[in-house]
Amino acid sequence: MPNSLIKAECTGRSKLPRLTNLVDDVILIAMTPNPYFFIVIFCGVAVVFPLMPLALAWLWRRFFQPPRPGAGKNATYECGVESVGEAHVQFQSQYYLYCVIFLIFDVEAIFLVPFAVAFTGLPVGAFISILVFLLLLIEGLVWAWSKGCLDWGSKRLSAR
Amino acid sequence: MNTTEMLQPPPAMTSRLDGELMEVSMGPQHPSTHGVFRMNVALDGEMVVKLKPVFGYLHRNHEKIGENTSYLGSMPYTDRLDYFCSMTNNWAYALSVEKLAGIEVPERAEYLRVILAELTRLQNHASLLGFLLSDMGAWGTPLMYAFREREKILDLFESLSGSRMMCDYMRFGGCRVDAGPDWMERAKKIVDLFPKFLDEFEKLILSNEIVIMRTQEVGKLSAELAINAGMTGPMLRACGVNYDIRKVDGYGFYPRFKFRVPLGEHGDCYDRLMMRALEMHESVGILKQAMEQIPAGPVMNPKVKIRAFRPPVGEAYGRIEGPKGELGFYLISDGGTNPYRYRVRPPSFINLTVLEDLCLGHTVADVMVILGSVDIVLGEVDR
Amino acid sequence: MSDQIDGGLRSELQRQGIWVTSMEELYNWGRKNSIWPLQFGLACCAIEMIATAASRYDIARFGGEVFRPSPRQADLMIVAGTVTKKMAPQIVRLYNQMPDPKYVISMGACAISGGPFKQGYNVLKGIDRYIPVDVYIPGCPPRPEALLHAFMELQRKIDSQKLTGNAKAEHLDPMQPSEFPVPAFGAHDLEPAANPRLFQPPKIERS
Amino acid sequence: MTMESLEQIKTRVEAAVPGAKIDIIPNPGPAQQSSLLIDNEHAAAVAKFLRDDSALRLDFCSNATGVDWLDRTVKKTVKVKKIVDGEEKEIDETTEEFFPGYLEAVYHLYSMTHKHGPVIIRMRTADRAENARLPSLTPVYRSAEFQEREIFDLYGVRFDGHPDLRRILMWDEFVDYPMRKDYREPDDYEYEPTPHDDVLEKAKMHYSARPQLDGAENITAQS
Repeated sequence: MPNSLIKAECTGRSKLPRLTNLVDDVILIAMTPNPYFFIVIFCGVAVVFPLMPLALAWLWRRFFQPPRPGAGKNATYECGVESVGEAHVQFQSQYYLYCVIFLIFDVEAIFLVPFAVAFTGLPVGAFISILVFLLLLIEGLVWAWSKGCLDWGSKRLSAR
Repeated sequence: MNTTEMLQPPPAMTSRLDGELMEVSMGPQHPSTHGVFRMNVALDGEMVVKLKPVFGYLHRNHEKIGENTSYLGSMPYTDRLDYFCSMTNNWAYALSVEKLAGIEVPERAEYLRVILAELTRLQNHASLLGFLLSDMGAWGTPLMYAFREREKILDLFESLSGSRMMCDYMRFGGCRVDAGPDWMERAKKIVDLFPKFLDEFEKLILSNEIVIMRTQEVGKLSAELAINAGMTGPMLRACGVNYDIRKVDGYGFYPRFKFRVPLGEHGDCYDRLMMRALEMHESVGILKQAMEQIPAGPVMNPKVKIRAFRPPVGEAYGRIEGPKGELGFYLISDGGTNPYRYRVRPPSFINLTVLEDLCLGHTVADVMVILGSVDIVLGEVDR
Repeated sequence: MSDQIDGGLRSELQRQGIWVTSMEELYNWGRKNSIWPLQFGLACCAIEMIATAASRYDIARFGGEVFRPSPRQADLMIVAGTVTKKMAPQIVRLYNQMPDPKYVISMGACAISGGPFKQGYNVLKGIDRYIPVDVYIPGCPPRPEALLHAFMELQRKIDSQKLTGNAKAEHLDPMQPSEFPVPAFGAHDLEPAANPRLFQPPKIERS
Repeated sequence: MTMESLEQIKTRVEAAVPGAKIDIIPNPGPAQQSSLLIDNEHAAAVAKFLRDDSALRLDFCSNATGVDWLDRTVKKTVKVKKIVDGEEKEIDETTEEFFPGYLEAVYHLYSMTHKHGPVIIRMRTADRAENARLPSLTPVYRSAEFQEREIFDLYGVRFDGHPDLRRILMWDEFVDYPMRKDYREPDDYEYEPTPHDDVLEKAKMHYSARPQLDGAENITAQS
């Protein structure tokens, strides 16, 4: 058999004209999974996996062990003693300041991320502007620190 | 503890910005209160503003039972006072009854008492360092090291007195049974191995960054307040006051042994930690000297009656340097077989007098470290 | 193992490579080998309990080394030490706050009947006056081996608990009360002095 | 540093604190630890003197104890020479002397600076009933704070001037004072198969009616 026939036989490709290749590609596409398909499976398993024990527990609760709540059982546990006073008390304003300062620097970090990623390709101007942004915030931190917003515990009690 | 009084903010906190107080009970069932000890804490956020200890959850009426049983009948009860150091409890009780009735103790018995007391001090301080570390968060691991050593010493107690923790070993006028030569061999071997454990333990703890951060400058106690509040033992010596009853009273042949008394400067938790570590070295030194010099001879004063033992009318107060502080027994005898008044001076109960002064201004987590460094055992606190 | 499946049949099947079990065996096997004790020491017996949890007597060989501080995550309460009258309400409250398949080991003579401190005015003569107790360990303090034996005894008891039928385990029976009344502090003694439903001492016939 | 004898201390204290009535209670036992009984009005002043005096410096109150002394009638037989129907004869005549009961607080003071031994001071209450009051030494010795609260809790001695006098060991609703000699415990019944002596008395309250052999109706026993 002439070489071309043998080669065709070996590759198993049909000797039809170019049109059939197009069909193969379509099947391939249909056959080979979409590159992002694994995410769907992943989400499915991520949902089923926790729900399955919860469902088992619900079945167990329903058939074998009915719940028996009681006043004492649901009371708040405080080392064996009845809890006194309220838990939702008004905290000091000091914590609010601390929290606000943390929030500011958290958001600042988010702004730095794109800059850090594209750092190599940026001109000097971008570097200067991010420096201005950073120095402004650091100046704010230094002011807050000197004002004593970040003092804590014994230092604060003694500072009074 | 009436709640309204507890939740009133102290005068220093009057402005509206300071928020309200939250009352938390670090109650009888708590992982690191060394038993059923309760503290009512008023918190301003995380800072301790007020702290009221509540006792009595293990008040087993030791003194009432002491007045209803004979002198010898109370000896096994003393084991259950401070259930970590039963040998030193026995010795304190035997010492005060001997002072009450004027009984001499043969030499070998005194040496045996010193050896057993120092062994008790070793295992008590090792256990305390283990518990203090688990209070700080290193849950369990240092405790395993400490309990491994404690088991060896408990084996010695068990082979000598028959029981691991409740030895009931000493009698008025001596000790119940003599320690044989093989027991002394085993004891010598364990004492020789102990410094190796000490170095390993100190390398683990004393230069540890976290331990230094958590204990230095925490719970500082001034020397004057310590003396006035009746602190004794390692807590007192951590403030720099040189008062060790083994040196002051010189009971039980202690003047014959050469040992130093470690003193601290700052009186904070780290110094108390160091006191226990250094005292363990001194105890090993005493043990070595005592085991060489121990003479042969009787361990029991033959003239003392065991059965119907009636001390003459009178009173006596005997005290020793227990691992936790000055442990004393105050006995009033009316000539009968039962003591008329049987009183225990508990070191850890009185060392807790300054707990509130130590904890003010610290965070909740530091309260646990301070309580751990005071080293309380509830059997002795509540009696 | 429960007797629903005939032993001979079971071993025969196992020889063929088929392993047979029932829901009840699986349920009990799982619970038996991972009992989480509540971290709850009262007195000297607590130190022996810690020594049991330490490396020499090692309760971890039985799956019991996870000592949980909070009753919400514990299913075994080892009452180790003297129960005083001031502490009794707290113990009953802790017992109530534990989730339901819960067991109690009464460790030491003090927890069983007041022990050496029986004549004390502030000592409760035994914790079984207020809460049901599953295993008692005599001794003052009981040696760590005794606590391990009690642990094995409790595992045998869990193993024999039924899942269904009228002899089923208490915690599965909706009729059983899930809580025991917490005693109150009275002027001279706890009120009530004992839980009459639990503590019925035999009356003495006047001879 | 050997401490001066008790008599010297007594004289110096009486000199320093005018009007303080102090007497020495000898301790017959071999321990030879005699004590000073100080009257209640000047107790705080005497304690402050003992603490701040340069020679004594008793700055460490090691132990504060409560003691309960019941009413005692002491019989003394005295040999009295009496002329009985004519001739002189020695007959011993027993005189009964009644001592009223009182509550006592005993303090053991040591010196940490001079390292010398215990000076024991005692204070006695007027009687054991309602005015069992004593001055508190907590302002002078902080270590007496918890121990005085314990004496109040177990003996019922009210300490005037104590910063926070509450019950320390028993629960707050408890009313009686358990360490007193005449305290009766509440009857918490425990089953005794073979009750004997004091347990028998307690068990008697819980006897059930004895079944009548001859069928007579049961005597209603206090079951």
